Amino acid sequence: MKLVVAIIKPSRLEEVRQALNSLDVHGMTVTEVKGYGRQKGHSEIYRGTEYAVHFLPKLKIEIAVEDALSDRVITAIREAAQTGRIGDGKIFVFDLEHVTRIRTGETGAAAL
Amino acid sequence: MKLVVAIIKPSRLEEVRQALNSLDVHGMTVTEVKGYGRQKGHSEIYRGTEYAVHFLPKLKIEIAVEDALSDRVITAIREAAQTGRIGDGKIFVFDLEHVTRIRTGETGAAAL
Amino acid sequence: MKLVVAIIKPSRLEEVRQALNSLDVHGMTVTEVKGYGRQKGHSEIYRGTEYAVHFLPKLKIEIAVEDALSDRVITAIREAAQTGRIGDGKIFVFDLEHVTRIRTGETGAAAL
Amino acid sequence: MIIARTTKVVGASLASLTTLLYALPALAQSATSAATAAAPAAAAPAAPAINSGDTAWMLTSVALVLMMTIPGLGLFYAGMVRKKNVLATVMQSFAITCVVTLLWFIIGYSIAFTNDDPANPGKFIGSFAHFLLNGINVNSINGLAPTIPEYVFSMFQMTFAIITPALICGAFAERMKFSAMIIFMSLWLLFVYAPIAHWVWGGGFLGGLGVLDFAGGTVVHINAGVAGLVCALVLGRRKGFGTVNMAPHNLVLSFIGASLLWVGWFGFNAGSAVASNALAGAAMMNTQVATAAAALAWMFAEWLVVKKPSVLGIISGAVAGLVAVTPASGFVNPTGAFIIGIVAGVVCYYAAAHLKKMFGYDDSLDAFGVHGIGGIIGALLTGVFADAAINPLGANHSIITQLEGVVVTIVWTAVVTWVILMVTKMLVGLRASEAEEEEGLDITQHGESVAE
Amino acid sequence: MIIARTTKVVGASLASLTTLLYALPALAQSATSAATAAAPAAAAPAAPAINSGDTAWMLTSVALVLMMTIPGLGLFYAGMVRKKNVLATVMQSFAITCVVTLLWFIIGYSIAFTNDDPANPGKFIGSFAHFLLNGINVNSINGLAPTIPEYVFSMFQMTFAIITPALICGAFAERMKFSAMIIFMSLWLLFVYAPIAHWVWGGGFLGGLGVLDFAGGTVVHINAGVAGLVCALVLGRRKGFGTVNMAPHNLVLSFIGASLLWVGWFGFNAGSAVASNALAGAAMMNTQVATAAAALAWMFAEWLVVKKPSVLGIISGAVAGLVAVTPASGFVNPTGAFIIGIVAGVVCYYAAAHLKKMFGYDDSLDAFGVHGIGGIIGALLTGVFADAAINPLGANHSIITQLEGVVVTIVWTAVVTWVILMVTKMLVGLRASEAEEEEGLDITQHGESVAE
Amino acid sequence: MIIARTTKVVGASLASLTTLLYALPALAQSATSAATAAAPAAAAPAAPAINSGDTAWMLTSVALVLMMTIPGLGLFYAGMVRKKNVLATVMQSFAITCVVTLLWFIIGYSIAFTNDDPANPGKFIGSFAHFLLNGINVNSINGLAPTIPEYVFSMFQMTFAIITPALICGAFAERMKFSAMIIFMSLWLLFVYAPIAHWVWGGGFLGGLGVLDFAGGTVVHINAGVAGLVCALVLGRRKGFGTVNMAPHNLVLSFIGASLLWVGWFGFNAGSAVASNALAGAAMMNTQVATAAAALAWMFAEWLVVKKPSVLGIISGAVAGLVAVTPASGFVNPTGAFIIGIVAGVVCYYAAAHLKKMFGYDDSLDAFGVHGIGGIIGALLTGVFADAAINPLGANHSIITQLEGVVVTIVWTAVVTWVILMVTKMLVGLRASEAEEEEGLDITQHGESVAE
Ligand SMILES: Nc1ncnc2c1ncn2[C@@H]1O[C@H](COP(=O)(O)OP(=O)(O)O)[C@@H](O)[C@H]1O
Ligand SMILES: Nc1ncnc2c1ncn2[C@@H]1O[C@H](COP(=O)(O)OP(=O)(O)O)[C@@H](O)[C@H]1O
Ligand SMILES: Nc1ncnc2c1ncn2[C@@H]1O[C@H](COP(=O)(O)OP(=O)(O)O)[C@@H](O)[C@H]1O
Repeated sequence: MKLVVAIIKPSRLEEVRQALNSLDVHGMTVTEVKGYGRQKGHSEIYRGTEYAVHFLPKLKIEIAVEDALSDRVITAIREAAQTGRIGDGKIFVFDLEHVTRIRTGETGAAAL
Repeated sequence: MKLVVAIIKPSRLEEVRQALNSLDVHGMTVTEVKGYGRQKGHSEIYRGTEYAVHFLPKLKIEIAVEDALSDRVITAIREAAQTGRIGDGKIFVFDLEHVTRIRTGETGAAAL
Repeated sequence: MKLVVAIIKPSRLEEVRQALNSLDVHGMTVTEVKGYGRQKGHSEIYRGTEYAVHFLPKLKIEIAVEDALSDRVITAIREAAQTGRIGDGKIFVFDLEHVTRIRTGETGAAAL
Repeated sequence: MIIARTTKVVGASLASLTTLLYALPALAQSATSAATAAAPAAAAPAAPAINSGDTAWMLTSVALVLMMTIPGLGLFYAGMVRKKNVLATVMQSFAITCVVTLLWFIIGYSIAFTNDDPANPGKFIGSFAHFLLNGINVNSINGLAPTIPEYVFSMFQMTFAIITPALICGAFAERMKFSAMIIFMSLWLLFVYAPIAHWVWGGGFLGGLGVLDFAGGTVVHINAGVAGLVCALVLGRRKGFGTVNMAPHNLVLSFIGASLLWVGWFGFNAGSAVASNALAGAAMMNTQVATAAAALAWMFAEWLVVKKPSVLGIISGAVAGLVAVTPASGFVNPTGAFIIGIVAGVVCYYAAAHLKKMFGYDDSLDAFGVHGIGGIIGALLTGVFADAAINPLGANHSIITQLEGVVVTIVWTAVVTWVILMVTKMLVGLRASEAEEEEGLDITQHGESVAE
Repeated sequence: MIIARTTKVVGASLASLTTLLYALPALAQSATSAATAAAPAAAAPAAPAINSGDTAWMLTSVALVLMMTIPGLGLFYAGMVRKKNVLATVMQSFAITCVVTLLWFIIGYSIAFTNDDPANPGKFIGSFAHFLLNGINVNSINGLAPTIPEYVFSMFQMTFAIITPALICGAFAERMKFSAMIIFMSLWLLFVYAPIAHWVWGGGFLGGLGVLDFAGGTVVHINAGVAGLVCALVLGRRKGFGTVNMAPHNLVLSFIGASLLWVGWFGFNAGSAVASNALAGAAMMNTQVATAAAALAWMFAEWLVVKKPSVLGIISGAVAGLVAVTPASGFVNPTGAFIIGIVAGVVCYYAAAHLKKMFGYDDSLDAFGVHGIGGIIGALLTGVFADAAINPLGANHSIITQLEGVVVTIVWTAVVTWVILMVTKMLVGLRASEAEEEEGLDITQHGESVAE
Repeated sequence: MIIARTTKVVGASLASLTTLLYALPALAQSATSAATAAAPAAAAPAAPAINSGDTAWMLTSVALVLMMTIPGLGLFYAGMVRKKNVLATVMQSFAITCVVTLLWFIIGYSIAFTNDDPANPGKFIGSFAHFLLNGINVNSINGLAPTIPEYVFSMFQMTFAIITPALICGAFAERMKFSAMIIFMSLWLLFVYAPIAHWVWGGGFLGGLGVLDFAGGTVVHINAGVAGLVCALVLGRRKGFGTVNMAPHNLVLSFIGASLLWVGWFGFNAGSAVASNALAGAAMMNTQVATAAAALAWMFAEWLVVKKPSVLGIISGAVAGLVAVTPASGFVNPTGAFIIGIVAGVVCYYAAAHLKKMFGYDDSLDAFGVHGIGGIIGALLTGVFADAAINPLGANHSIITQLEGVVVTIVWTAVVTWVILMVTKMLVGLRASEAEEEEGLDITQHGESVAE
């Protein structure tokens, strides 16, 4: 199995969720993160003191999928999350050695 | 080494922590995340407008362990986190290539 | 490619960011996490009732890098994040199978 | 007949727009020449003398009503927006407070509440003579409030002038440019609020007709509500409206806001007795009873319809009740207030939860649904429930006269608000850019953000 | 002897439960027949005349005391619960405000503060004649407050009737069903609060006995505190009590709440002079001194015991001081208030931090520990420190008489609260389900949540 | 000449330090012997009689001014610190409220506002006779406030004594030890605030010289601002100052705080008329106009310089305006207030945003930049704009006399604040340890934290 991890713009979550649903992928875990990259941050000035805000709000989406599905998931995310502007984010793929469903104890693909 | 990652219900954290302690695992990193899966969310209605809340609060626990320990850790988490109701979560295992302890520079199992 | 993951003290973020910049690494993703380990937590007492706070605020930094760079990144983080006091954190390295840049669809090293 | 009569009145008031536009530059010019044969508005008191008790209550009322806007209304609205717009939302209330204060001091009070010849007050606008409060001093008394110093009366009225435009902000939340808002509100105060306040309270033609408005059903709430609706229509919906989750980010703030609105409203309604007496007491009791009734009415209606009573529901109902009882508070008895409250709670719930959807406009925080509709309910029912035993001035109450007041106000505010929006649009544009709206107004308009 | 006498009094008061239950349906019926030969409570003033200064202060006091409950108490409690229950907690204060307002308007005021024959007031309950405030108008004056309009007096008393049940909520926080809370509080207001208010202030037998309670030590605080204890015992502990982390989620909210309680309490205590005079000033000074003394006493006690002075400690101490000085505020001198404050701070700290643990009940936010215990301290010490130079009515102070008042109040409220809880349980059940409690009351009771 | 005269005055006031230190232990001793031939400060009224309207307004003012500190100032400051210090920041305001209350009751009021021989008041300090408010009762009246009970006057002055030290906290935010703060503030109240209040208002030499300070420009704001600057210099900068992100964590809190400061300030300024009359009305109008003008001036200045109008900017400007108009509020007319406001807004913006950087001290929340600078602007401009038509006492206004008042205050507070800091440092140290500062004061000083 694979773990597909996508860093996306917060406003694209709903589109990504729907795109995955149409692939029959109905599970994922989302984390609020801050991203740093090419996309410029901004600066805030409080009573004359300037603070550079380098990190911008992003969402990290993690989806465990069977190997076979991973390419389609990547494409689906890419299409749903793309705005074409800098800062759209990345998709990472990791090898996932083992999965267990806590409730039932099932493992492997059955646990997804 | 392995990285064991568990997505659990927030109310089970304390049980999981204690279960790991009894295995002499005394390190972990916890993240507040939102989960999407079989467990139904709910909807909130504000002045007649309904918003579906698909994502539910979960905790992600990450524990780096030696290979030998990983099965026992999985079992311990599973037992401590299980309520038997939908949404209990998953346990993922990844291969962990390298660990360093920042304070001392130790690497490998010594760094845990 | 590799994913280098560092758990650090929140106050060291700026140093780490600058250290990575000098290696020409200009992308990373940061998550607020809670850490449990050797570093003692504290307890809070509210009207006579004591609650042990085992988990301390940490930051998780994730940096995807080319294989060749990973050692230098580890060293740079270690130096920048080190205070020498318990709780400085860990650096984990994972194998990263695949990267896509959402905006352009580039993959591999070009996507970083 | 009522239609004919109303049309005439509306025509006359539209005509006054020209007068006003013409008169403004010539600040010292008397505008009352336009208002021949106006009925004397308020009898000049024989020997006015400051009463320290009345003054104490009115000083207090000023503090209470200011507290309604800052922090009250600011928080009420701020809790309902998304987190990225929370600072921009409180900023609106605070900046309006400052801008209106200066405009009121410069010329607003003069236009609305003074007359060159008090015995023969201007039908459409007051005097321009008290530019910068010229001629007002520690010995001045305004005939409209004969037992308190004019400084206190003018301050009291200022707090009303502050909250009215601030209410409008609910309609265009999360998308208006800050610069546009400042310009719009400045013009709106001078060309909408000040004249209408004059018509109803300052000696103008609506008060003369016998329209009853104890504390501002028409002047404040219908006025702001309708202006809000026009803003919502002209600005258009928020980006993502209907698909993106726009749930209130922190109703604890709205709870604080609604509570302070309620507490402060005692200054608004009981303060409108402009005295520390039993009428103030009656207004206070009416305010309390109507508010509680409306809050529970909304809550139970929602409980019935969507199966859960909500915090947003009960506090919205409370505000609806406060709005509806405003014109009635010094005319009806508590039983009348109770009925007004129940009607307002149910109808405003319907307006906010269903009417809006039906028509599809994005009155984001229901400035129209609560203040417009609630104000209309209150204005009309004042004509039904006014009780001469509470206030002899309400003896000749008539729902027809009330309706006239409502229609005139709606027409004037709708038309002039629209004109001002167009002017503002030409000057600086109305909406933040799409990218700014998505990033949030806190960062893009003000360069600030809330951490946590 | 005191025991015998107290027993008699308690017996009599329990008997009045029957009377009350019987009398309620027949709203117009005079209940005073049950109260033969009652001592005239408050001398009828010769020629009552409204004083505008007194009225101004009482209008202000109404606003201040309402602010104590919304947003004050709502925030004080909301900051101490877990985040998943924060909206449900403020909802309780707000909904109680609305429900009690209507009940007070409908019949509560009539029962508590009016008498069919003012010269011969009801020993146990007042009149049912003022249903819907019938017969009260802008000329009415209640003999208990001869220099202000009755509408104002009735509003002032209403704000006391609002905060008392709201205080109880601290005892059952984070677990009671919303529907159960509404029913419980409605019955409690009518069967516990209204009669006790009548006994002490409305002409009933406790005031007749000479029990001193300037602003509500027995009527408000002991009453609410003991009712809270009964609720905590009947409902049982929160799920996970003792193991799960139940630390206050945001003490900034509690800080705001405590501060507004303090500020508003001037209306409560100094307002209880029902006049704008030196007694009000003395009550204000006493309130301030006792509160500061108790806050610091709690803070230093905690600093000594657990090595750190805490925000929750100092604000809890302040509230304990406010509670304890309430009955005393218009009877003692500032030095007396100072001592009362120190005693209250230390003892309430002990009660909240240790007593509760000893007995193991889950009085979640210490409604009993602070209001019950603090109220008892204040009621008793009023009997010790009353100074006739401050208030001649306190000349015959006696700790024995005070104790009688305390015991009667405790017995009545404990018994009737228990009965009402049983009735409510039968009707709708008392607690949210375990799953609901775990998910949090915000979502499960109200379908809302706080974002961040 | 002014320098010579000022030097003399300063010398005399420094001499009084010795007097004070000597006199303190002997509480009953008369200190007025040191003040020979002092000008009678306030004419003793012929037949003082309590006025219920005046009293009502002053009771209200007490509530308003207390609300300025808790929760007002607490929130204003708390929103500007980092999240890890938010509880410690509100704790400072709350604890100071409690400590000052007790000190004022014990001896502060006596020192500042009473004199052994009222006809011949102490030049440098008042009397020690009213230890524990001894000798004050429900019939007492202080000649400085002849129409209200002395308890009310003493309470009113107490609220000023509370907020002044609390203002200083802005200068050493996020780093001072709690124990040190308590000790420092206690000494500061007795050795800095109480004497200066006496000099200006209590019959002392500065009032005698003709220094105009209606509501506390010197006594409160310059005093606190300069003390803050000394604290900032002595304590040094926060760890990481200039490199670490120290952005305000939640300006919604600061918005609430600033709003409540504004509302409460009506009690401060209009309350300083110590009567419910037209002068109070004028002070209220002046306060409102100056505040709005300063808020907008700061906002537009910032908009020009850094291209964005900010919430922190507009609320800071409002506070600067409130500060600057404080000494002037009962002397100038609204046009004067308007000008004062604009000057204060622009200059304080410059001070907070640029001056501080130039000198490099870490006056963290600009206690000096806003209160020190704003207070000086206001004190001096009162000498320019005082209008005898508003207040005949301002007829002989002189910027030179005002400057003397300013210089004397600055010198005394700077020197004595420094001495007290040294004493405190010796006793317990001033700063939290580096590790504590990094972990945050909430956890390390108070063992608490805000969840979310
Ligand atoms: N090397 C990296 N490692 C981990 N995360 C990265 C890396 N580079 C970028 N990111 C994440 O991707 C987000 C978008 O990257 P950015 O360079 O701003 O734009 P784009 O993806 O369009 O090139 C960043 O905000 C960050 O969260
Ligand atoms: N495919 C997946 N990838 C990543 N996380 C998942 C996936 N499926 C479920 N999860 C996580 O596990 C949680 C529980 O899953 P769910 O399907 O609701 O219940 P259960 O684990 O009992 O089958 C989800 O809330 C989500 O956080
Ligand atoms: N086995 C582990 N798995 C995952 N995270 C760990 C593990 N051990 C420690 N950590 C993380 O590293 C942080 C620092 O660890 P700690 O043992 O306190 O100090 P040190 O790194 O100095 O030995 C912890 O707070 C936790 O977030």
